[in-house]
Amino acid sequence: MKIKITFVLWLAGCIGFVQAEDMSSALNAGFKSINQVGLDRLEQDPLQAFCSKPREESGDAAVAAELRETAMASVVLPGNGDYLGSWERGQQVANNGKGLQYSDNPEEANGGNCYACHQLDPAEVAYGNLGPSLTNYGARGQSDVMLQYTWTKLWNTHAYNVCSHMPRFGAQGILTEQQLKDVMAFLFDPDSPVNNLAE
Amino acid sequence: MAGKIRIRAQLDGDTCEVKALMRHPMETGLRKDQAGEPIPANYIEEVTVTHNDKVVVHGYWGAAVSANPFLGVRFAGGQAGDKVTVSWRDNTGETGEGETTIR
Amino acid sequence: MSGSKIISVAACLVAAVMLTGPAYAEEAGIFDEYRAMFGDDNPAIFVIEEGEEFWFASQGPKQATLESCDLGLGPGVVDGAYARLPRYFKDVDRVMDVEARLRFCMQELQGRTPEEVDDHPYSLRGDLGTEMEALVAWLAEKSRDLPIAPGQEHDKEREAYALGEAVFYYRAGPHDFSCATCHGQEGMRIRLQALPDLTTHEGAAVAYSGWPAYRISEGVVRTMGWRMRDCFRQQRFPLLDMGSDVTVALQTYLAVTAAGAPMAAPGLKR
Amino acid sequence: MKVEPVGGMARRKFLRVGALIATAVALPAKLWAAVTKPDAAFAATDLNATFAALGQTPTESAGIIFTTPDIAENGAVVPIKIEVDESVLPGVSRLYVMVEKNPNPMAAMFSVVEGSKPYIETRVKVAQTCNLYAVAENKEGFFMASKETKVTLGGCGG
Repeated sequence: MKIKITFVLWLAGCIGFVQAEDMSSALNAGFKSINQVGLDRLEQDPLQAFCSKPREESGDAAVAAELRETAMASVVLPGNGDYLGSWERGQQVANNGKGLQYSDNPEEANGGNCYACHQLDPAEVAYGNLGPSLTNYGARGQSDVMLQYTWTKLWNTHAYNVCSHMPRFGAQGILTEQQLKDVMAFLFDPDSPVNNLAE
Repeated sequence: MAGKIRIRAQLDGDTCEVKALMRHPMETGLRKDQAGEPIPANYIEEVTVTHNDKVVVHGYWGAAVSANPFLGVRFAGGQAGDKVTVSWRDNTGETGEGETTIR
Repeated sequence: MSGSKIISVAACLVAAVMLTGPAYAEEAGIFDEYRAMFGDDNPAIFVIEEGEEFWFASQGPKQATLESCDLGLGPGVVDGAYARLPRYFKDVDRVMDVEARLRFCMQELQGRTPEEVDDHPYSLRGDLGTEMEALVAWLAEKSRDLPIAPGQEHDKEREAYALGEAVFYYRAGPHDFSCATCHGQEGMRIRLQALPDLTTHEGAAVAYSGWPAYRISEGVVRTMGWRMRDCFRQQRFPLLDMGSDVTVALQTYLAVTAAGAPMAAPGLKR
Repeated sequence: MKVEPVGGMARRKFLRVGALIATAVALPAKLWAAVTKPDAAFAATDLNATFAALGQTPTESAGIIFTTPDIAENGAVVPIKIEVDESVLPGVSRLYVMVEKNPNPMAAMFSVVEGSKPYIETRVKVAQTCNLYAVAENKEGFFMASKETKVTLGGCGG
């Protein structure tokens, strides 16, 4: 699906417009499909289109609310109500930055690359800061409400923050349900190094 | 552009400081290219630094020395204008040599 | 090593290879000690020389050199040309960056096919470098210390800026990433890698002035065009085409934001 | 599925590994005959085997001043510097660099001819966080200094 959007850009005292059609044709001419990655990746869904404005511009509040609702409705909770898998496997998912790049083998499991943006195990020094620190996440509570909230953030973070930078790990099929459970365990399990403050 | 070496040789009191940068891939033989084919081992195995044609430091290297290798050595007795050379031979038999004068 | 010695060593290097300034000019922090140990020794010096050799090498069906290539300051003028790119070129009626222009000159002057020129512009694993990387390194060296001054007078140059900014914020793909996801805020990093905020002059200046750069993790010189291609790979986009309007537009957006800052390439990067 | 190289399957035609390196000068097959390469030490796959191949496990010495970064931005290139305090450790004729967890720990060996300083600066590959060793040899035997260098995961992880 293609969304008609207009970018309003100020430049040197005059207004430049990049029409959606111009944008689309420039992108389609500027990229080549390669391996498993086709030009369909360049098409935006309504949420991506809404969240592609320069940062000083905010979008329409009613549209934002609608997109949040759509995001919330997309969330699929684990069938058996069991949120927690293996923290050891979750740790691997958090460390793995591969998946869905044209340089990746599509037969291998995708990673979550959590460390790119978040601090988790306090012993790992190579963590990014685009997202908040999640060290000692388990201490935030282990209630069903907390589990469901965290699952929702992982599945489709836009349910809470419409233009969050975080990928929609569930909604976009980046991680499997089992991988999400494993990441949940990495966050919540008292034995997980995320919750090990001895360091 | 073959087997190039950049050499600087400078006096610091009675010590000559030699710094050399060599153009070489230093392939371990353990890597694969993007098509999955192994990239053959290709690394400098032997390096010699000479001062006026006399060996001052000699090295044997494995593939763990980094690509485009850097080597810094020091020796005594050099004079401004003296000749300093650095030469290498890799595991495939290729060689490279560079020369400079002490500043 | 004493300070005066560092200066004299550097002066010696300037004379020898015209390479000035600290080779490793990036954000400070946890890797300061590591970076300081590199001193002034940047293997890019080999690549710069190779680029010069390529410029004067007769190649292609016409067995011609690139000596009469017009990079915007007139045929054959290389001094300062890189810092003035991207810019509008009347002969093709479009804005070009350095790679787009070199690709054009290789075809026009040397008679080489687009297939050959585009075959493998950036090093693959196991390569020591490519012709494109070497030429770009040499041309950047010829603009060292000169202010970044891309064209913004022609309508097409301004359109390129506007397109570049729009692409910069364009979120797409399975991960919903845009350039701005990582490069739109100050003080951010991925793992331990500092991310310049490319929406500010300071951030754009650091980023734009330092490419092309010798990348120690790969042992080759990488260009700004490659940097953008590899960012898009990690954004989960398809393959960014070298010299395409999107690449040129993004480089224009970045160069205009960085305008006035001195070029400091080829640098040394992770 | 086989992942294709970026830029197509066409074989690299320029500056390929080895292609750049033409034989510019005719040098003898060996550059220096005075010391033979300790092949067994270079082929050893762990540190103890490397020491064994050299004939002795080195003893710690404060006479070796070994500089490596505490944390490296990239394991492909880790700068190292070995200096020897000759008042503590005189007559050093050989220096060795070892990286504990590399497939072959021995990275380099240097013979220092009399009149040269027991001083080496170079850059080595470090496969993972581990100890690096600087070993010095004189008539008394083998001595060492070690230091850990942490190798971090870089960039976007992909």
